[in-house]
Amino acid sequence: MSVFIDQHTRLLVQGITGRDGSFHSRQMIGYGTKVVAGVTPGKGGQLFDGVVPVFDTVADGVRETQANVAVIYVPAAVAASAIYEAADAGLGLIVCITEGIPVLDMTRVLPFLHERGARLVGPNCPGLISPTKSKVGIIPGNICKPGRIGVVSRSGTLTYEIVHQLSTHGLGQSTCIGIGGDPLIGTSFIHCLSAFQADAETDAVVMIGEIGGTDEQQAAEFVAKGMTKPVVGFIAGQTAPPGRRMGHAGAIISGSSGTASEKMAAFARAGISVMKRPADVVPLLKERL
Amino acid sequence: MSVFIDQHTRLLVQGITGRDGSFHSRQMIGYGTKVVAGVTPGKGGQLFDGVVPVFDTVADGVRETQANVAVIYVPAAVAASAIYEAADAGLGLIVCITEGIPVLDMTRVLPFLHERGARLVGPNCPGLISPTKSKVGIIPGNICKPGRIGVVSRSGTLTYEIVHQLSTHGLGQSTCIGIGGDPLIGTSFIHCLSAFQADAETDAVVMIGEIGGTDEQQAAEFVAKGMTKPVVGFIAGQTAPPGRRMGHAGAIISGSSGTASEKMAAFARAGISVMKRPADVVPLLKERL
Amino acid sequence: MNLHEYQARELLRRHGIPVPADAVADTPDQVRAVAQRLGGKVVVKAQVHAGGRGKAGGVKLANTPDEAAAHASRILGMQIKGLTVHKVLVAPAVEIASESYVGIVVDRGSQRPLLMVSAAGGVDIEEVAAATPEQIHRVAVDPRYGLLPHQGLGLGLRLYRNVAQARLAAEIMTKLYAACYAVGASLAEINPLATTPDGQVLALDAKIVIDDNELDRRPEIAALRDATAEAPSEVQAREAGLTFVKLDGTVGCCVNGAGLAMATMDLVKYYGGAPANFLDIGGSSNPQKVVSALRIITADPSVKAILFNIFGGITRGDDVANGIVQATQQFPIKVPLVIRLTGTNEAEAIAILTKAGFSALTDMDEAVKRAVAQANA
Amino acid sequence: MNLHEYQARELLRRHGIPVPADAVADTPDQVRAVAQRLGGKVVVKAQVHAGGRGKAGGVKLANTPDEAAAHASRILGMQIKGLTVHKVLVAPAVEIASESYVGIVVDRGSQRPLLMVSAAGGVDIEEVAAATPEQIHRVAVDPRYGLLPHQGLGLGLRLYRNVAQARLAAEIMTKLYAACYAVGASLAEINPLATTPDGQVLALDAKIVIDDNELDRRPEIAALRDATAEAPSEVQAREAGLTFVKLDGTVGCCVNGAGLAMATMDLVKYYGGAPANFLDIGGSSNPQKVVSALRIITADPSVKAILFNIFGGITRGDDVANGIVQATQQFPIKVPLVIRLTGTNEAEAIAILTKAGFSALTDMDEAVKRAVAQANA
Repeated sequence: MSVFIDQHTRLLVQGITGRDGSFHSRQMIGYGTKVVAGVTPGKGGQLFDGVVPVFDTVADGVRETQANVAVIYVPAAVAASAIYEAADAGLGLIVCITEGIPVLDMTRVLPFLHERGARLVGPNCPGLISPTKSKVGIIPGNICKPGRIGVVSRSGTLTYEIVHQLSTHGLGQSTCIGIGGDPLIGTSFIHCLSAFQADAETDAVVMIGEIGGTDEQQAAEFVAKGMTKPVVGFIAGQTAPPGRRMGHAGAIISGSSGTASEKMAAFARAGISVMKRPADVVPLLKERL
Repeated sequence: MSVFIDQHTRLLVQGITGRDGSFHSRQMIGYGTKVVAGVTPGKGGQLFDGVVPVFDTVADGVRETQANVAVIYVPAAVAASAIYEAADAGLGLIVCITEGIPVLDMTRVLPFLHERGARLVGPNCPGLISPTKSKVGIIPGNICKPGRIGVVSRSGTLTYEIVHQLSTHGLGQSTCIGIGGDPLIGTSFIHCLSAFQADAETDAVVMIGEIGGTDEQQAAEFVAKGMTKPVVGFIAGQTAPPGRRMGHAGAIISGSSGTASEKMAAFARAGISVMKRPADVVPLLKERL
Repeated sequence: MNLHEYQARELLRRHGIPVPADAVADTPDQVRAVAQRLGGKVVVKAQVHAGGRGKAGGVKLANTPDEAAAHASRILGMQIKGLTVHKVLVAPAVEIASESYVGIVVDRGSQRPLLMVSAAGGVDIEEVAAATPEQIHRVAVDPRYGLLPHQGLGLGLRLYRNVAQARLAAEIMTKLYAACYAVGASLAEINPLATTPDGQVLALDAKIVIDDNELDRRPEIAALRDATAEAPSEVQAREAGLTFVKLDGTVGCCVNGAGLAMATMDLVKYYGGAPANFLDIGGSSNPQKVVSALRIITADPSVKAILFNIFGGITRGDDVANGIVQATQQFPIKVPLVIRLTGTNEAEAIAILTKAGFSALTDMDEAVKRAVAQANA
Repeated sequence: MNLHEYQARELLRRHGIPVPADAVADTPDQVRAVAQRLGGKVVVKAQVHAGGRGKAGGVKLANTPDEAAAHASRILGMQIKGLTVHKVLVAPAVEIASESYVGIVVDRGSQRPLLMVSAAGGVDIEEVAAATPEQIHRVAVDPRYGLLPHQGLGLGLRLYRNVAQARLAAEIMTKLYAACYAVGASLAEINPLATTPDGQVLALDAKIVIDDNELDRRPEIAALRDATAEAPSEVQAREAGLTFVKLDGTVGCCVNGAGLAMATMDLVKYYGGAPANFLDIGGSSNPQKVVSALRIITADPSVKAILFNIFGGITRGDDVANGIVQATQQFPIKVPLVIRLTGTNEAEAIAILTKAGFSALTDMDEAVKRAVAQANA
């Protein structure tokens, strides 16, 4: 087992013929992901790299290939539409890599997904990887190793940094999930923690948060009440000034709320081992395992 | 028992100080309905007829009086808003008497109700009456008698005509429900038939349909498959020309669909006794009881 | 309320849908002038609220302005399905590569606006639905989200293999959907949605039906009503606040409530008569409405007997009785009057009628039988 | 993107919200002319992207045009929270009966637009929230239905006992909500929403923050950006496609990815240094972006050392290395450069850097420690 994706994942790529879509589709195929369909309106009937059938619509692709997961690499202007389309085609897991979707668009997209029971990971996220089983998104496969640590993060390269630490010290991962840096996202820390808690192949979880919002505080409450597996946490942005957006649209301290220190305090109260720096992840995990 | 309303119904009247609302509130109170609250924005704090407290909002009224059913007498221009407000205040049954709500407004109202699990009866309907228990709407109480016949109808005065036939021949009613003459309504024949089938105090059902749409055909299928109690049916509009709206916004034959003859044929196929004229109701019911 | 084609075209144009330029005219000379201005071939189309205009000879192609005027002189004044043509539309004749159908109707089953398209356009969509239903593609739009881009494109691809044309069609669908909510339409159709040899996608004919319940809040749409296109009795009835539909029989009906009115008409037929009209005086009980109703019914020369069927609920019997008495004081009623009246204030009503020399029945069947007998006498 | 008050007022006005007439000016003479035109008392308000303008002396009441000009000459050029005032708003001084707060913010918790009102207006709403949270009333609007009339009226009745005023407030809320979606605002506030002694309800100050992700599709809103109101280094960075925030420290940071950039800054502090900036070169790996980043960082005189922290994923190490080498060819870098680089094309990158005389580390902690040591040296 692993979380959300595994060797049975049959992936459909929205925007497969685009610049990013084609690059990452090749990476995913190279990693061993079953990329069964691509979608680009007007290119239906073509074969991507001579192998993956391309369809005009997601509905066509799902019908013909029994794809069960979609990943989205289309430009921001049409990314919300792509999410609607994937959910409307009945896909239960939709991973949106695209950055720059207006937050007001997400206020409408999220209830649409909720009504259909579809899970969105992202947007503005690096996606997921279950080492050796499946990679959906852009997390570099070579830094990951199969193992029993679950990783969930709002960030991209910071996750790679921490996963790299894990892998080089022999701590492989069950699944790594990048939930995205936007203020409104489909899958929260709690959804992932809950899945890791239920996953027989996960022994401990690394949670990588950042300034902005209160997701980490809520996640900490969840950990305190609902988790038996050890959790190690990090918060980026201790030195960020209030009121300024630190790259991610969601990484902003509003007034006095959403600061790194309040999040770290919530972690500590919930029994989460708090990393002071990325390099702490391995010693803290080893303490708890 | 009875259907949808009974002696435990605690009624809130939206538009209680208006012309229609005040007239019918007095009628309902006179009939014995527990009218516990009224709503007219700006008149909060007053007492209607010295008895019923008036509130500015439905939420206030529900909180203060534990009302569990709303009836709406406000003008068409604000009737959709009144339905939203009642549903948002958590009321599970909302009866909208008002005629003239644009059908496109209803396309948005209905999913709102559905999401909250609230039942709407109407709009453009005479409401419900459970003789001697409760009257919600405008059905004249004096023509009804308590008994074991359920009546469900798209019409107003035609229902009174038929109920009058029943009462004068000793066939009292468990509940009479006017579901309304609009093309989009909250409660269908099937909902009512299903409730009558489940109601221990109902022995047989009279269903009064008319031209337009296919609700009666679907109801007939439901009767054939799901009902053990006898049903007697009438369809108004055998002489109506196609393409013309016969008063009710929903009473229109579109092309060749929605005719009285196709509905009567569906009734007959489903084992529903078909009345040729209103006066047939008593002999047909007596045949089946 | 039905709109004329020229009105529907203008509304669609205002919502950004590509519709060729056109003009409406009510004389052959105007038609000639418009055809001259438009240049080239034009089509002259009768503006009446009836389908099958083409088959009836109400749509003609003209190669020259003079030919257009000649067609117009034949079409103007023509009767199509009982309606007189007062106006024609003049539009450029467009070279057509393909004809499709796009329509939105409020669907009772799904309780949503239903977007329907068919590559078999230019013909009656009901015929397509009957003969080859698989040629019609549908999406029930969730109005909470509106028409989503992939839904429009998906339907567009059902019409055109060319993705650029499919996108144009999708854009038109999005605008048609927006137009429905903006103008309060219960039906909006483009038929045909045409492609031209150079790849344009154009709306060449349009039909819009406005939900009557929208008119109060949309005075600019209500102003589009063309009273000359309706039966004068129906215009009168509407102005008096009555719901009235003219029919072919001899028994004039005056009833309170739409369902009871239909049931009364049906019972007239059941007893061998034929109703002359549907007439609902509504729930309120205003004697003046009864007077107006009688004025409209008695104006119809085919009416041989008048049947009142009143089941008093909100409607008070005494108000109706007073209305009948007032009407007889204002104008002569030359045909027999059969009155059935029961319910609220029945006793007062009967007293009023008796005093004025009328008798009233309380049983519906009995009243209908008598009225039919009088009309057939 | 923050809008100035005068821009926000104009947007609200265009959405039908009652906002008193005003004008923006950048010289005292203009202010005098505007005050003359408006007549009577006016208020002169500094237009900067900072709260607390009143406390800082940036908002002044003037009884005469000359007094207005005198205030303007003091306010123009003033520094408020480090920002220079280039423009002032001149608006009529309105007689105020009461001051409320109305705001909409996209709420992460409910994932919806949250409409908030408080009868305690005219002050910082965060202070109200902290001191008397029960004075703030909230409705999380479901964007599938929009702000429903009863929701607006319910909140309006929280502000005003008078139902006519409550309806006016509800109408303003409906328009404010529509404005949010129309302009792409992640926050829109009216504070104060004032009543006048004669019963009007008016927006006297407005704050709108536009979601940066909306700007591509709303060029008319993007055009409202006032580059003079931002730090020049941030304007440069935005134009180069970089995400950059100026800070007060001495270690210039150049990182790929926002999370890693924050973690790098934090680690600088952890090891006793202070970051001079947040800088994310983004996911793409374009040498030119690295050149621009170095140009911006080196322009800051407080930077004593520059730290690169690159974890190559999509970003290719060789592209970053080439960018560093190109930069040193284009302009002098006078402070020490500490480079940490690992991941995609690491070997190629190190070869390029070594050839150009740089050394590169692969461990983040090690690199940060060195950069801090260099900056503190």
